[in-house]
Amino acid sequence: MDRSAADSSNSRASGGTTSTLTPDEETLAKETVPLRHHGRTVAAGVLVLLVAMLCHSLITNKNYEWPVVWHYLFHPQIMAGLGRTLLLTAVAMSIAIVLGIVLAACRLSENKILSSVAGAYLWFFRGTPLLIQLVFWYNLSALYPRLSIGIPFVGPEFFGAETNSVLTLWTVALLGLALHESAYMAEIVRGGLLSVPKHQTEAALALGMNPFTTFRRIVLPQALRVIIPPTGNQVIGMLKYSSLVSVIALPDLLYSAQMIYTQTFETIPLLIVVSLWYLLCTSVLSFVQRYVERYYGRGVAGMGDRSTRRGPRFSALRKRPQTTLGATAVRQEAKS
Amino acid sequence: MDRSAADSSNSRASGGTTSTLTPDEETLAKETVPLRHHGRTVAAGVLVLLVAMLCHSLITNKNYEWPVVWHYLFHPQIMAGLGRTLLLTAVAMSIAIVLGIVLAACRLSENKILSSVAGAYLWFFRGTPLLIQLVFWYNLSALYPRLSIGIPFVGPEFFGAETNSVLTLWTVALLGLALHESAYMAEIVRGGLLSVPKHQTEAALALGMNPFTTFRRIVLPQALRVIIPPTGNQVIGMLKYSSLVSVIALPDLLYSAQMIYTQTFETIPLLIVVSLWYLLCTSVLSFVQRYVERYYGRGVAGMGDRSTRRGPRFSALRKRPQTTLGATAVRQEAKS
Amino acid sequence: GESLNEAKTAGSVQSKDDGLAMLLPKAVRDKGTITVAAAVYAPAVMVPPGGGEPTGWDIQITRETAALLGLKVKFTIIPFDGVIPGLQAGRYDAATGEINVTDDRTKIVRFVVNHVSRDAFMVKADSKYAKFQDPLDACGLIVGASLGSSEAALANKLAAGCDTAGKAPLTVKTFADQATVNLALSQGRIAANIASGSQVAYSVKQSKGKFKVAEMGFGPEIKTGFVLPNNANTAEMAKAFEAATNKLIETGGLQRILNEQNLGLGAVKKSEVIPPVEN
Amino acid sequence: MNQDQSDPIVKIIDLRKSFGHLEILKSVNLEVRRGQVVCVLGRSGSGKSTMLRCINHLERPTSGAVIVNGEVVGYRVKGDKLHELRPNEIARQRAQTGMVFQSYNLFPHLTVMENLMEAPCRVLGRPPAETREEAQRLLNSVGLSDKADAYPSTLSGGQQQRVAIARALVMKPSIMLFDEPTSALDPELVGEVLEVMKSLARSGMTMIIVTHEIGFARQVADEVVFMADGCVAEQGPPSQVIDNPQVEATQIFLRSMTERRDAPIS
Amino acid sequence: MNQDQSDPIVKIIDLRKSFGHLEILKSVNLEVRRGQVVCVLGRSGSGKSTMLRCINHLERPTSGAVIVNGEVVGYRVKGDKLHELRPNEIARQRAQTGMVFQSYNLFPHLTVMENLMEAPCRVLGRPPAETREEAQRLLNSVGLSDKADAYPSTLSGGQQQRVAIARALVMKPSIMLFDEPTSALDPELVGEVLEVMKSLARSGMTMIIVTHEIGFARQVADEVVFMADGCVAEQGPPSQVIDNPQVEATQIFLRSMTERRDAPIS
Ligand SMILES: Nc1ncnc2c1ncn2[C@@H]1O[C@H](COP(=O)(O)OP(=O)(O)OP(=O)(O)O)[C@@H](O)[C@H]1O
Ligand SMILES: Nc1ncnc2c1ncn2[C@@H]1O[C@H](COP(=O)(O)OP(=O)(O)OP(=O)(O)O)[C@@H](O)[C@H]1O
Ligand SMILES: [Mg+2]
Ligand SMILES: [Mg+2]
Repeated sequence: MDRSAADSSNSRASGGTTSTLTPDEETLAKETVPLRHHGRTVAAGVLVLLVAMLCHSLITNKNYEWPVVWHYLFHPQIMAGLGRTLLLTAVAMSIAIVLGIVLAACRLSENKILSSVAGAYLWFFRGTPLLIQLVFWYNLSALYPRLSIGIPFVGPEFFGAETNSVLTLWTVALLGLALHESAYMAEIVRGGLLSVPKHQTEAALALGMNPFTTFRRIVLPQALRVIIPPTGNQVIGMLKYSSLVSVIALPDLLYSAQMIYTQTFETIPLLIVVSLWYLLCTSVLSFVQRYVERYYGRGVAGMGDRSTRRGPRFSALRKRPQTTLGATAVRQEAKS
Repeated sequence: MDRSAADSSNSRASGGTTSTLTPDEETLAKETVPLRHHGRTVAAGVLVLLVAMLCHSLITNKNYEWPVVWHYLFHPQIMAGLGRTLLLTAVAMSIAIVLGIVLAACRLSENKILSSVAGAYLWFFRGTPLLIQLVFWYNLSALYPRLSIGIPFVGPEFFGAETNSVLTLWTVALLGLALHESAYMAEIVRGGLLSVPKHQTEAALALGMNPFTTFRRIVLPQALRVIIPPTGNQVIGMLKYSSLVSVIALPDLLYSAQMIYTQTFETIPLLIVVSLWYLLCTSVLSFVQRYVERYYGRGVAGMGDRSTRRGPRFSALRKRPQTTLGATAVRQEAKS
Repeated sequence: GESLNEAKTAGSVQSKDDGLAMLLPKAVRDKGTITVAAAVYAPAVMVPPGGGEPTGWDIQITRETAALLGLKVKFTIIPFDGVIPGLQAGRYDAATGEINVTDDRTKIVRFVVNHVSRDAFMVKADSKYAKFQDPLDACGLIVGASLGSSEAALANKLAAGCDTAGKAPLTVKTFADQATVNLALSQGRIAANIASGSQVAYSVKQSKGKFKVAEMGFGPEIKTGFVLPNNANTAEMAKAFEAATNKLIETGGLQRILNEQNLGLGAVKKSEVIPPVEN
Repeated sequence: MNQDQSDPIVKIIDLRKSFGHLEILKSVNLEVRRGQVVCVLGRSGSGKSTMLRCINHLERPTSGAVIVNGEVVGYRVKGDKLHELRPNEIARQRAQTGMVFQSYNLFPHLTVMENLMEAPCRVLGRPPAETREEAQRLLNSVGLSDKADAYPSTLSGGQQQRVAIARALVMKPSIMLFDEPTSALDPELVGEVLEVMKSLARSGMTMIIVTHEIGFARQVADEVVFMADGCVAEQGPPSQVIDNPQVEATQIFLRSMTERRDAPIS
Repeated sequence: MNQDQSDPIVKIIDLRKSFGHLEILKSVNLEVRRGQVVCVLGRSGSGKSTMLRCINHLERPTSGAVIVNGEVVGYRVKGDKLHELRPNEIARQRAQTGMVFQSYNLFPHLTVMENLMEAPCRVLGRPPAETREEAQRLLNSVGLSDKADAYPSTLSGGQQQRVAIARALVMKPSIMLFDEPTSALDPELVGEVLEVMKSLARSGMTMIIVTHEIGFARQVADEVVFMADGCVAEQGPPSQVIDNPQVEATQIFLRSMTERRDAPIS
């Protein structure tokens, strides 16, 4: 049937179509042949070929120097670097998360001063490269040889110390990474808090919960569902960007390898060693991230395509995840 | 009224409360005094003091060497570096966006091979530090001295060239930045495409649009609303992380400054110069980002707190933003 | 720094020696230009703040040697730790910049020696150290060097020496460039820096009295030179540059350059190729 | 209304549809004649929407077929096999059926006029000037003459749904499918949408309407289909299915619908 | 029902509320006696929800006051000024009023039982064992005895709303506020929620219900309040306000509500 017929079909019965209107049921019970997507098939073929070539050359190309890779893979200097990288990532990220929550709270505060100082902080720390920030903190004593706490401008010093004795190498590295990262975390936390519908807060308040309990028991757990995925990405990012601490001569994973290959010139094999470790760490982290995301996504029906229905639909057979520790505690008390 | 009274209020009338039940209307017309938040006020005060101290020391501390900062601020070498940084960011980001869309399409494809090769790509490029990737590309000729196109494993070479003549400094920098970034962009694009409700696709298909038109006219414009904010962040990130190309000696903004202070040892003032330029660029980009976000957010009522109502509410007085170029074109055709 | 503005011999004062030029591989001779990598390492390699061609004594030696062979030089300034990997990757035809001859390096590249230097310590002006007579004198200190330099390796050797001698441990910090080393020293994050004597002299001059030289009494004389990657051309190239360097020495050009830019220090009597070319 | 034309415009033959192992439609057979208004009732989950979506191939049937305007929807009969059509051909078939969804599904990034002009201009290649006139005429007829330049989010639910109807009509479809067009609306806004649908029925449009509005079904339907568990449980004129249902499932359903609201009023 | 107790439990005095320059409530006065069931009708935007939300201080009145159980809600009278209470004191006041929202607002990350136990255990410090028994008893009474460990997203709308009612009741409030409790529900599911509310009314609970269900209001209300434009336009027993409205706004509203659905049925 062509278009002109469709256009006029409201006003007149189109003749002669009756014969095709009832094909015998046999025809319609016949096998159906799905459409083939030739473009996709060809693209996939080319890709498979390329991957095969890559694998082939990985094995046969002598320049990869696999024996050297193997020799350094568990080298104590590399292991020590890996340890430092992991420690840096864990500690700096923890500080950054706490700072980020505080900054997000300030940014969302009704107090204009708090909110704009937090805004300026975010602007500055997101606006300059981490590398520069690290160099800056490391060289703070060039600007301020002595740090002290006292009454500003006039008063006596209550406590003071040499800048360098306060800002040790690790302090600088952690401070630099954490302050920079906290600016990003603040934005993530803020987004998470704003994502919890105001209705939830109202329902909790209406039940007589005070604002703090409401935040801790109702808003935060739900915000975490939104906060966790980007935080996972930040952790992975931190793992990698923490390698910038090499600028202040803290030998993390990458820098340990650089210290070796700048002397032995086995650049490629050592970069492969480092890459393998980074890939392992990021894969493990991604795995943990997915697990944690699932945990915090509990109780949320993820059927995006039916989301505009008025009432949420019975979502059948959702695996019941573990409860929160807090909630479990309540239940156990209840049983005792 | 205490709690026990509240508990039993269903069953008995509590006596003697009638006198307080009707305070004269005069009382209730009295001025209301809002609650004061002392904690916040103190915090704000301390912050203001700290900011004042910081400003004071910025001006009075000789170690900042402001005359040197001023001397280098518009120094031709710094300007050239800034230009290269901007060029790198713009070109690498453009390539990354295009690659990211292709990767996202592959990742979402029903073809298992395409989707898993794309997955492996993302895994690899997100899992290793940019620094390593840059060094790798830079040293690719140590692995493959000659690049050629031909029939793999057996056939003749159709086209071939020295690796180093193909991978010039700029090629390496752009390739490294773009490939790394494309992995992140792919995830962003994927998230954006998935955020458009399936309903929208169905409505377009039901109107007789083919899948391509549906994608281009209905899904993509709506996905952009979700894609743009994180892409803006990526651009800002790229601006800063592009400074890693200094490892392959491409004199971007930071490296240009480093070349100067390696000889003159005026490290701190030159880092300040660089920071100022980065801050300026990121501020401008943030401003542009906010503008573009507003543009793509058109037609979306942003009243999060009333979002669970059945029908969207009349959102009064929304400023009517400019239409898309495409849509405007339709309208102009219609008028002609 | 004002010393940078004293325009050094920017162009070459040598003219082509056809006999020497015939020693070059034909491909190189026909091309007429070589790409040479160098890291900023004042005063051997410096870049004028306004941009333009690099200067420094090792740059000038390279330029004049190449001129004798009829070659033009295109310099590429890169970080020090990228110089030798860059040669390995075939990105450059040669490298220069007070690069020390070490065992690790001679395994993968070939040197044409044109200069000798001594390492020295640099300390703060108010430091109690004036001279390090014995390798164990530095034990207990934090010592800085730049990444990938032979001085970093030397510092590590000293640290190992302190350990075996049961002395207080020597800590080594390696930084990406000399500027960062100097900054760390000026703030007391490191107690001493090991670098080549000429680099130390230059830094001391730049520091306007903040730093001083502490001589290294035990350090050997270290050969430095023009570096060539190992490939099909290496043998011929090395021979040609050895001959050209010898001519530069004979004509007094080498001493003149060092007089102008390195307080006259470090000239060799005769060039050599390390490792030597067979036949 | 117009029951005089008697050739079936939609014919559903032994339609089955499963999602994974779950069989949602179990052999549905139905004929709709030109100009007929068919209302589909049934409780939530009985497969009403799924059946409607099979009619324009938004769902691919597991077996059986839907024939619209004499063409098998989504397939070409070739030899002894049904070959799936290419996306462009399916799109051409879909352009003949208008569909209105529960959640309006207007395109939020386009104005009302752009919503209406997008498909006719891009799919049918109609001249914009003419389409714009046609669209404005349709907007007038659904009572929204002044909303052409508004964005959907600034409209009430009832207004959005009326735009959605106009958007489907501007394609000049030969049949209109409605999937609970009023159940996402504030009670006050239901009336205005039903009014538009009534006048559409009066104009002779063939319509299949999934709805919970029993009163409306009684008023406009030529035929009422009651679905239960993926089958057509009862079918006939409203006077039979609504007022005198034979099947128990229908009786229970209608009782639950009328009891609550209407008992205390009458 | 229980109209014998005559001391007002809620008293709204000259309540005004503006959002920015928009005055939503313009001097509302209302008294609700203990055990009374008050239904509030009015068209969308007339300020029904805003009034309800002022009763438990979810909105801060612009002027005027709400007195619940003899206490000014949200303020302390001190000298000649009204001092705002601290958050903890407001929370204590709110614990005396239960509220049920249109969109249920169950906590999605907690199971049904956890939803019920959260507030009594944390706010009132009730012993968990006892609370759990009480909560289970309430779940039984709303017909959801087997759903204690389900997550809200696995429940139907009607079930969720019944849980929301139980969650409010477990706090033993002296008054219950309902804001269109059934208007987000599928038509089939409305009945079960109204049934729970009816039995709550029979048990003597004081209730203020904003609703569009006219039939229900007629059945259970002691008093019907019709709001228009931020004022109480008409007030009285259902027999008067619903069946014999005096004010024109009420007449128009009721006509629009009944015409559409009920005419063709009766
Ligand atoms: N894409 C899908 N994947 C899996 N199950 C689906 C899908 N679409 C629908 N279903 C299931 O098929 C059943 C019938 O759905 P359908 O939407 O056709 O019912 P309905 O009669 O329209 O109900 P309602 O009145 O709620 O719209 C439901 O149980 C639903 O969960
Ligand atoms: N937080 C707010 N900020 C600004 N305007 C508001 C706010 N809350 C409500 N309004 C406006 O106040 C008016 C009355 O709202 P309210 O929700 O009280 O009406 P309602 O009678 O409950 O209507 P409905 O039946 O739609 O729920 C509306 O026009 C609404 O847009
Ligand atoms: Mg449906
Ligand atoms: Mg309301």
